[in-house]
Amino acid sequence: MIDPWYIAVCILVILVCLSLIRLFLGPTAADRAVAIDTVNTLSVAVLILLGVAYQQIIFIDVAIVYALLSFVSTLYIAKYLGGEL
Amino acid sequence: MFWNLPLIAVVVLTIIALAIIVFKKNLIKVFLGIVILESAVNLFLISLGYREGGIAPIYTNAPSTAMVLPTPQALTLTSIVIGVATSALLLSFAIIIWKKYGTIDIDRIRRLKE
Amino acid sequence: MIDLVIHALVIAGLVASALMVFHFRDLLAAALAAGFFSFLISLEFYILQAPDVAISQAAIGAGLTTAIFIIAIRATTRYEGGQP
Amino acid sequence: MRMSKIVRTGANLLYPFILIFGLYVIMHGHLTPGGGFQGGAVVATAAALVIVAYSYDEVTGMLKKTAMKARESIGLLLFIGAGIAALAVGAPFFYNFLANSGLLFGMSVPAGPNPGDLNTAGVIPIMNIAVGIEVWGGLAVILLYMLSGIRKEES
Amino acid sequence: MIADVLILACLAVGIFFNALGIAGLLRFPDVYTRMHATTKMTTFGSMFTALSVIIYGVALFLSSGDGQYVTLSVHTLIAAISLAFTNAVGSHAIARGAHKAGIKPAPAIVDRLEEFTP
Amino acid sequence: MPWWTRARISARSSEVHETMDLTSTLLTGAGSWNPLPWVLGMVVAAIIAWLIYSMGEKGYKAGTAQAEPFISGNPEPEKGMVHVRAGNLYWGYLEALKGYYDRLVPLHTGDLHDYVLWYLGITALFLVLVVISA
Amino acid sequence: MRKILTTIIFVVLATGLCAIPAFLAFGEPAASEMDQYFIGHGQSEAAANNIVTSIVFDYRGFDTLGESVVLFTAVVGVGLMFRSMKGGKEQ
Amino acid sequence: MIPSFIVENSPALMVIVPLVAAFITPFIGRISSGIRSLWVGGAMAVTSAITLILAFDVYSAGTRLYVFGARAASAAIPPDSGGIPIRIIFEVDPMSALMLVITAVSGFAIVLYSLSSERSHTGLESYYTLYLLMITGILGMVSTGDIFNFFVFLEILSLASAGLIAYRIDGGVAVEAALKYFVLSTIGALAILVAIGIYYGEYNALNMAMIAARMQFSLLDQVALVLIIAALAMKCGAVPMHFWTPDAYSMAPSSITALLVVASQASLYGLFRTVFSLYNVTLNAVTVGWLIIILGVLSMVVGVTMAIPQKNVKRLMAYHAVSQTGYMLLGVGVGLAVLGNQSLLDAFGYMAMEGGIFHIINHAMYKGLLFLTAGAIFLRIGTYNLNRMGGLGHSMKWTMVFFVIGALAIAGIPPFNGFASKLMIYESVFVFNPLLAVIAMVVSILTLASFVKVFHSIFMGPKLPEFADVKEAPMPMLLGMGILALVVVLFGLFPGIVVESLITPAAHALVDQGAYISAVLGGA
Repeated sequence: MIDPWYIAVCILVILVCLSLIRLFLGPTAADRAVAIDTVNTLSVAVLILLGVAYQQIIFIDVAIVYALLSFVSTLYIAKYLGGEL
Repeated sequence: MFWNLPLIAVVVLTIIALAIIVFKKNLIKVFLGIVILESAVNLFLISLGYREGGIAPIYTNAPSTAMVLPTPQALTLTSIVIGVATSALLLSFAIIIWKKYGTIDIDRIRRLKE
Repeated sequence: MIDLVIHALVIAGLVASALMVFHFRDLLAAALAAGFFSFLISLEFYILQAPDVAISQAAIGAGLTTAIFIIAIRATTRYEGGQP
Repeated sequence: MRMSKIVRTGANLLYPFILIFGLYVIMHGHLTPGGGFQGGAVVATAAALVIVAYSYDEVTGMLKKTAMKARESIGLLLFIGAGIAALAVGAPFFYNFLANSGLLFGMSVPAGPNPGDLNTAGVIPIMNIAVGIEVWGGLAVILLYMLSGIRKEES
Repeated sequence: MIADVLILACLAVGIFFNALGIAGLLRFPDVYTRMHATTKMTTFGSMFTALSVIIYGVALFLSSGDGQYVTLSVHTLIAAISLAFTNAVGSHAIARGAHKAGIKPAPAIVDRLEEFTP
Repeated sequence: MPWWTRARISARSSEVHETMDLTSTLLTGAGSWNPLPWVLGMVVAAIIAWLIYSMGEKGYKAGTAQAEPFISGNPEPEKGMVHVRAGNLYWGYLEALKGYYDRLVPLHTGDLHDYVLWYLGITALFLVLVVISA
Repeated sequence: MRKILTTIIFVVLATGLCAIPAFLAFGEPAASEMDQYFIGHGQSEAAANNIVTSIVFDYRGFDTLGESVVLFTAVVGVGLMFRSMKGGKEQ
Repeated sequence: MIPSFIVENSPALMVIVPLVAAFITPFIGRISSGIRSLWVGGAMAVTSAITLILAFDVYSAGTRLYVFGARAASAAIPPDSGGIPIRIIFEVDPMSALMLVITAVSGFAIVLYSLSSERSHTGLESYYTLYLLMITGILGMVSTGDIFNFFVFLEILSLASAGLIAYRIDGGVAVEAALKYFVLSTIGALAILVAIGIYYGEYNALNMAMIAARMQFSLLDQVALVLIIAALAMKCGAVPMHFWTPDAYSMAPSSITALLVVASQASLYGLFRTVFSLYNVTLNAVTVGWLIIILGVLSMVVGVTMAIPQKNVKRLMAYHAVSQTGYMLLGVGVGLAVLGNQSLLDAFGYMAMEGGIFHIINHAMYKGLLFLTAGAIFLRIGTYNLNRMGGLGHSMKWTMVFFVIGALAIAGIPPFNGFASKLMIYESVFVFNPLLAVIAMVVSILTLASFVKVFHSIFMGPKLPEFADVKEAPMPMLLGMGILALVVVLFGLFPGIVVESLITPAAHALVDQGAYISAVLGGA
């Protein structure tokens, strides 16, 4: 029996790779920023699930760090897009 | 062979990064290439230390059977910080060059020759 | 087996985003692709059981490096080879 | 220019939270993943959050470049001081003289898997704090300098 | 047993919504609609996956009495909360930035932001 | 006595000139070199030169018309004008090696890409040579 | 000409780097005595549960000092770039 | 007389003192500039003193080990670790000690010089901080016995040098030079890091002695060797990877240029250390030796021929630096090429290597002196352009004397030190391959020719009207130049004792891999 956590992670990683398509296509920079933002959200789920799949509780810290910090780079992008930086 | 995937990725990423450095005219693009090169080297170091079925080298309540090798992780931490220091200095050079020359095109940053 | 698939997917994403950095003429998009690359390499470190390195790559690579690249793009120019 | 009120409020709310989390990462460096660099980077990102949410002029009032540089130097001095202290004890540079000594951070660890105790690892937590302070100051001051580069161009 | 079912259900819901979000990201016509899809769906989906992990931790704690599973749940909760917070603010900032950058929502008839910001 | 000194002296003991000052004699593979006689010779040469100089014409006085050059009555040019500037030195040498310089100087393009490519190229060349010869 | 040479350089470099995946096995390190020592003794010697931290700050602490100094150097260098140049003469 | 505490801990102290001084310098600068000068000069003096004490100790008592973080040196190799040293070890053998002497002497002389040469510039706190960090980088690079530690110090050195090259940002040209230098050195450092990873993956060790003991010269080792020697040859400015050298040397402040010469020598040291101590006889000595010889000959010829038509005096001197690096590569390359053959090594190999190594110390001294004189001239007349100079000999007599000493030394005119090392190189290389010796002599003649040109156009001729009120360089600058000139003259007058006591031990330590390994690993 395959671990359900792994299946979930696998599907989520596929979704991450799919959003790469939008990063590639996105006509404007804003679309790409949206793609990055989406990936940031998904990645937190991926990191949490992988941590559980590895049975390593300490790994969840990485997810928290990523959730808190990816947001800052998003803000920089948004500020630059708005021409306010 | 298939199991060497990260090491193959290291080779591919290194070549892509060198191609970015050599073929792109824009300084910032070149610096992005350097960042990718650094990440590729970091990936190389980390994959050297991976051991099949090993867990992270931290003693917690998790069952400790075999651990991955810790030294490459320590080296990579050092390398990452060196990487960010490098890119900060490089980018500040680029900003000054933009101010003084009005361009960051490598073809036109050529006042020093002969 | 299935972790191998995850592994392969992440590495494919790495190579794809590196190629995107090569391809984009819009430097902002290239910086975003590099941020994506940073995230994926952090995930790869995570998969290779290096949480310390993953944290530092996530914090420094995905957070601060992207930020300083964007500041540098703002201070210089956005498009490679002039405005399209 | 400052960003919208929503962002500013969010930044205000998140700033202490990120700081606390960064301190957690620094202090638990010898028990869980993390340590001085990672925690320092997290704390520096909190500074980056404030920098991005407010305008540059407001930020320079809150985060002073000189203070950040001072933080960096003090962190490094603390770090190298922890090494020199070993020389004072009569051991070589960087000798972990506090480990297993029973003093501050000097408890010994039982072998094998265990959840760990904060009061262990000798000089490692001290060095973690030192490096955390240093990285905080260093990364924040890099951001501030680069933003000042933009400002100078406009004026 | 109930916990297993709950975990699997939450996981399934989470992944389903995430997939919907990505579909929206790929298929929708412009920035604002894409953002509409991704922000809501992926936040919701990721919260649900986090919820499944929380339930997992609580269930294991109740069955084994081991404190570390509480840590798992609490940390996951922190991650989920910070995700909810940051994602909302970040999306708001991107939308505002895109609007300021001159990307107008094409089918929109009323643009209140345009009216209120000089 | 350290081991290397012993090894050296035993290897070359036959060549050591006992009369010369050991601190300043340099033994090269084929002979020896001592700067002190050279300096001594130069001092002697300087003394001889001074003697010759002191035997010269005593009636010369600086600052009078004696010191002015005779240019067939033409006015003496400005001092700064007669100085040969650096760009004019070695003109003939550069002219003779024109073909060489025309190839060498354009290599220094000042282009960062060229710098990186030369470095990578040398790495590749070394790689081929070292791996083939091993 | 230049393109051909560049291509040759890249092919040679790629071939040379391919020695890495060809001869280094991923997943089973060839030798690991030093790391086994760290894993086995790090907990008792450095009294830290996180072996990576004990390497970074204890066994290889001097490297970490160097790394902090690198960051410090970068900060000083960036400060030198963006310094205000009032009241001094420059070239 | 000297406390044993200092002697015992000197390898650590020589890194600690400049580091602590560098950390505090930014605050000291806020108080007053006089205190800052005192602080920096004092810190540098202490560093030099400790370094010289260490070097003296090494020369008199043999190789020194310093294990960071272990009570006893034996604790570096615990019994369970399979004989691998697990901690960072500083291994100072006579070759390292030679480099330490060079760094100490030039570093002290240059700091005296820059106290007055840079007085009126902005950003001086950063200048001195980076200066001290650069000294730290060089000292660490040449004394470490751990290959990853070498990489870290190399990075410190690169970042500090890049920041200092860009010090005069007004025209932007200096930043361009720094950018080129830094991009190249970053790529080179990453190549070295890949090589370190290869060693780690193969032998699971980071200590250089341990890697040397286990070295097998497999295909991976060959790749690593190439990555390291190409990167380090680039960093020491060997043709055809020298393009950054004239840019960086000519655009940096003169005092920094003099130190950059020492930094290049440190890279050269790394190259020799890799080839001799890490690989030694396992590598195909003839191929690698000839590669280094060819690099050296190319450097000599291209460097000197490119120098002759230059109009910028510092650029000219920078090309000469490239050319002189060629002599060192030639001398040591010849030693490497005959490494496998003991009789040839005894016949002329050691002598060639001694010549090359002697040239390292000579070059650091006289090239530093020349760059400092160029800086003194620039301080007074504000240009580097040779076409606009002339007649300065009337007003800058001491500078002229120092310049003449340096120029005669670099050209290899007999009583000065350049002649001694070049003589050793000529005679031994002549036995190896006469053509190489002839090329070396021709290069020496061309060097003399180009310095005659420089001397004529700067100092000779009547006093030019635009330089009527030029004064002599200030006293601290003359003092800094005087120290280096004194060393040049002394080394020239007493080459025998210098070679016997400094150079020969260094050359033997470099060749003798067994001693290098057994110093760390014990009698193995």
